[in-house]
Amino acid sequence: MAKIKRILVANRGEIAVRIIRACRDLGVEAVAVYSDADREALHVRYASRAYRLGPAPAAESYLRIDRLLEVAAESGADAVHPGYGFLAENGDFARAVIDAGLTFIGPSPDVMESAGDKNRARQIAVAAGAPTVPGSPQPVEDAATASEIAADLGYPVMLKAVAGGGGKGMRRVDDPADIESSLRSASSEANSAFGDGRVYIEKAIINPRHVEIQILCDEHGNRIHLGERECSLQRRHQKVVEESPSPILSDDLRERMGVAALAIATEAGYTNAGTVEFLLDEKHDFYFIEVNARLQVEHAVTEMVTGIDLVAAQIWVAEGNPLPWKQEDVRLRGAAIECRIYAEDPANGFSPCPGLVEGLRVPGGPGIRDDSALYEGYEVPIYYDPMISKLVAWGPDRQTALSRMRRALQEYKVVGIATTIPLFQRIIEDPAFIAGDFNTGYLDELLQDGALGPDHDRHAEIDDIAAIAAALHTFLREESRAFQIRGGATSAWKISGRNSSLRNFLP
Amino acid sequence: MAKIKRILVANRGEIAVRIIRACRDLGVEAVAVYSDADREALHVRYASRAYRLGPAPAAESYLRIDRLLEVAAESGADAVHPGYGFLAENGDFARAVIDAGLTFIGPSPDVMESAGDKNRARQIAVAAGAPTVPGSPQPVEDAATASEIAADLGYPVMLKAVAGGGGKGMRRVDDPADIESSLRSASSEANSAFGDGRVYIEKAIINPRHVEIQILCDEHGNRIHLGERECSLQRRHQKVVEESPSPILSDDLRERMGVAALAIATEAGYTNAGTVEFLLDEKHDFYFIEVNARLQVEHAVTEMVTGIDLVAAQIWVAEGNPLPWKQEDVRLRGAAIECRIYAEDPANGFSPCPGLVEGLRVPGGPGIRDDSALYEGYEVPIYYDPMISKLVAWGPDRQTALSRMRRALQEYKVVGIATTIPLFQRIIEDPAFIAGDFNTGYLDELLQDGALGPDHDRHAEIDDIAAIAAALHTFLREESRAFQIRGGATSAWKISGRNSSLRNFLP
Amino acid sequence: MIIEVLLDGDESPRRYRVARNNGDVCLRRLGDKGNGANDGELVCLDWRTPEPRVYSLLVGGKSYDVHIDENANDEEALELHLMSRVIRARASDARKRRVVKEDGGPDGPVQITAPMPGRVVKVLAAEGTAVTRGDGIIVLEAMKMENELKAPRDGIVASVLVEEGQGVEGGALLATIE
Amino acid sequence: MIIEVLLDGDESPRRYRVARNNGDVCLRRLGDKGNGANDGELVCLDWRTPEPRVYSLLVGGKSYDVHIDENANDEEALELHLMSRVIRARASDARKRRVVKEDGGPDGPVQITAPMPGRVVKVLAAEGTAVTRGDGIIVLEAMKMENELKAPRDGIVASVLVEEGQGVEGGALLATIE
Repeated sequence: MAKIKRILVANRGEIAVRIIRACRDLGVEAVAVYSDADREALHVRYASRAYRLGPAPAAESYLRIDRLLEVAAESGADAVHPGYGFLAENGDFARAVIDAGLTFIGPSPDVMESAGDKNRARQIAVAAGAPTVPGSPQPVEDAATASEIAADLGYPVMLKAVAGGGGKGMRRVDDPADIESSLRSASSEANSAFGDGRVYIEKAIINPRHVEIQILCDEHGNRIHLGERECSLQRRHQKVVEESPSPILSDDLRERMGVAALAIATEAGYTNAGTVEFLLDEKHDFYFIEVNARLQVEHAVTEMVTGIDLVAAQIWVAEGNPLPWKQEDVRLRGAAIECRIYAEDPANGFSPCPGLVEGLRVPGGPGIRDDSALYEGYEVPIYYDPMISKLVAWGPDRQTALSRMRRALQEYKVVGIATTIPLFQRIIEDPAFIAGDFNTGYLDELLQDGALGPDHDRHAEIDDIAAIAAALHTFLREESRAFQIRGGATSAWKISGRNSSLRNFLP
Repeated sequence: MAKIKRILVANRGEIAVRIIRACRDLGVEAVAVYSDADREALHVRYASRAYRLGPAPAAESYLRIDRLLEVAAESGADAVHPGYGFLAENGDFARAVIDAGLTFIGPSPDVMESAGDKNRARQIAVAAGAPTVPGSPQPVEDAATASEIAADLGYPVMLKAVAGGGGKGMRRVDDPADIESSLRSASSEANSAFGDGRVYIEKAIINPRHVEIQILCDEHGNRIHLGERECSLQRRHQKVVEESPSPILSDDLRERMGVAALAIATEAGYTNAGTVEFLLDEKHDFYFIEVNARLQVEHAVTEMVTGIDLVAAQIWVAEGNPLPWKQEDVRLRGAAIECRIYAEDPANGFSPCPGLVEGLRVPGGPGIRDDSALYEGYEVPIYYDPMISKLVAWGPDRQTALSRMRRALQEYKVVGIATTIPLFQRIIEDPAFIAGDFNTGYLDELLQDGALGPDHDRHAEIDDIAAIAAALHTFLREESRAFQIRGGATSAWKISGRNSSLRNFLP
Repeated sequence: MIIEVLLDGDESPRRYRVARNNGDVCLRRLGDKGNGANDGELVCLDWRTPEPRVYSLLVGGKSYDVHIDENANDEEALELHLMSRVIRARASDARKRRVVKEDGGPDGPVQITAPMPGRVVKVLAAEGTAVTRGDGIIVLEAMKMENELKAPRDGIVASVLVEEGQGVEGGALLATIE
Repeated sequence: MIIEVLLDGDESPRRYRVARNNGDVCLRRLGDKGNGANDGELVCLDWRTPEPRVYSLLVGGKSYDVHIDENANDEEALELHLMSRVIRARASDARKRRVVKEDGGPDGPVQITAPMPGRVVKVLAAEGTAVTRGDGIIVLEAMKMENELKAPRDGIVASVLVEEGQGVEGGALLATIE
């Protein structure tokens, strides 16, 4: 295969910016696409070329395979990177790209579809000898069969939608008496969410951790893994904070999970970058759950500890080149942690907060990486996923990485829209998190306990300063209103402030 | 010695911010100091505590040892970090800090003063068996002696001020006939610059590279080096771009230079972090030039390749702890490069450009670190060194580090003041620089060749777009002036722009 | 000017007398009864606004960077970010606040509005329902997520102006609580 | 409107006819003689100003982020940053420019002013000296550095208003060239 010269980035937001940066680093041209909501977005401005797809709704723009192929042809692109989300795991899209004579930067469409089919993926894992969660690999149709299987597995069990994801159509059943009603409600929910009511049964893993292995495979049969990512911090089955390495994995366990992941990749004929996800139970036994046949949001933590640029590696492999690393070349240095910053208000049920970024101060200094699509003056649109930035901190050890993240979160100022930064500030001070003592239920429990509520961990000094600042702010607002100072309140306040450069304590 | 709890950072700007970040990462309180020009500076805002020193001029604020000690006492600091510049290499200051019962984060005052005395430092290097530039270790008084020494060394020779630095009182002499006049003028220049007209003679090293070794020594006799920094890119003897590793050092040469640097450190009884500077000639023979007894501006490139936080290490060692690393633990990964961004206009003879930062977009993504003191709304004061940011790029190899730096420079937008970013954009595209083929004369030659002039490397596409953008800008300004649109021209332009979301080519 | 500040989670407001003093802004915390007894120390603040909505305060040698957001619909409702904490508060000119109260201000009817364009997925509380603060009133789907709009205080749902399945604009009035 | 743009390093200006066309801004490059012959293609620009002084342009499918700084003392003197290059240019409304010229504009006297507060270290060209563009006129020390202020065009030094060693304010008039 020939060297890739021009890549159409079939995505938007921070991941499009991430891929465009890799293109620039490699001297490859990047072609951006945009909806009408994204004309001023950073990915349009940082790309070499940019083409409009259509109106703002994703169905009329970022999900339109026909328009993407038209743009690929018009722009002279020779490859397509799908990012994550949108069409990243859509076999039809990958196939259409390949049929148009272009390189699809990802696994083959067939492998992608196998990975996307829970049953098929499970069969591959079993064939590869990887441990899977005990349970039926087939959908169950009736309550009697379900009862029988559940009794064999032993309660608690999980009901899961065959077509599912994101927690929809998922039920944990603790009591045999509930199996029939749970099956009915899970199937009904799955049907309305995915148009496919089929459900299967697995043994419930108690208090599991979510640990995944990053793999990288070329088209010549070379496969390596890049260690694990600990992704147990989830809110409603969505990852929120990820880190590498996991605070609890031994070298031996990492090795065994890596070997299992690569065996699955071999069995599947996997190429390019991918992730094999596992649950880890309290005894540190691990169970395969699924393969993500694409780049993942949390890829940056792996990049920080391995020094390997995963997007550059994806492009390299897609060109047909052999991997330049053997397994023994992959060395983990230090620890990295990522916070997914969303335009959501954690104090208000995580409701999305699109809008204008009126002020922005980005953290910097040692160990900090900000993968964002923000700039001052950017308007976060209402149409898409509200993730606006991935903040990553690296340190020579986990404790330093956490300290640096704490510092960076404090430096980060996004004015004009609410973000989930306060959530991370809370998490990063939680003793259980600091100790690495958590599982996939940890965060939902923390939030239920009012972790972000007004009564959490009151601090007299902070309260005093907050009250003084609120009084000052209110005084200045009322004063400027009274004076009707020309030129806006802010500049008048600034002038007022300049008069008080000496701190005095008057009687 | 006890654990340090509260550090007074006796500096300002980006290095004060850098040290405060290290304090936060370590859970140590940072006390900032500020002059009247710096009340709103980032180092004041990021510190736990902040105290005013005095009026804006450094002599009345950052150089006032008495005020610094008062603030140290008032704030309850138990240690002082001097940063670089100001009092960082002032033995009296270090001594005063220690006499006040505080920990000085740096080498002992005596060692600092030995390092600062060129003659003494040279004697130490000779005693340590390190190669020095051939020449007289003593000042020469009369022309006859000078002629004799120069003839022995062989021309060309360098005359250097004993008290000197920054190129003042320095003369290269190629012809024996010029020795007398050069001695007179060098001595006179040295006298007016430093109040000390003493001059000594060295053999001139032809087309040298400037390569320095970072060392780290504890108080228990343990000493390691952290590899080299290539600092040959200098404008008028001031470093501008630094990288690690040097593009031309072999492992063997690195080892030999490291051993020489540590021998000097041992001879000097050096503690804490320091830098041993060498010249490297065309045959790759190296010659000791001086020891910098402090943290250096370019320390971040070493941090990126070794993973070691030098400021944290300084604090650790200052507490009396033994170094946690042995030499074999220091492994260089990849390559890092730093650009020192100044508020100077490279198109206008590098004249300083203080003023208001009206807009700021900081680069991000893989491998980028920004150590800056900027924020949108910050006013760069006229009173101090105009360095405002150190931009660092890391990559798994030098080529990738350079690509990432090129990308980051393009992303970096500082609106309102001129910066030296265009200079770096020029350097990073220069074939000799990319090939690693340069010496300390390279940059001055490049600038003499009109590297930043209007005729450099014209590019039809860029010219076309520039002309169109200039025409658009002028049209919009004149139009808005004609319409007298309320609310300011910019917002009116923005509205106009939104009407033209489709690109049309009309007849 | 007397400023009352009620921190979220506190029982009663803090009261400050704030005034200019030769250009400085100085404040004194008042006793709860406002009769001058139990008054705090007079503090003249060293403050700047280096960035929009950000105050740099130096108090007793300590440096604080405080970012204050006002609620777009209610300037007295503040969200303060400092020292990695978020503090919500209500702050008002005490005299002004009394006037508002008489007009039927904060204790009067409360409107539930759509924070952004979306679709009403569910109405959780019909007209006439008694609700307590924090109860869900309406579920709105926007940005691919369901958002539960909650009662900001105890009361009775006086009106529900939308139906399930209905699309609404950002800012649209959805329900009122009295 | 006819806009003339002279890129630094070019011999002669480029000329554009720029106009609104149904809200769009469209432009056409004119031949050097401005008689309509040799005119370029009409281009309706897809442009935005996402940040102050930054234009996002899409031209022929290509994306350009152009940051334009105006000289504080001379709005026609532009510095354009794009694609890692800096291009200096003069751009003006052609009609307006002719008027200015008759008034003794760009070709008239030029003032050398202090870009910031500092101290005059050296006067390099005395009154009456013939200078060519780029010749040093005055050396100003500020921010610990010496800065050579240069002649912006050929001419004669008509006046020097400062002496060596004198301190000056930012913006102070130091010399004129005619």
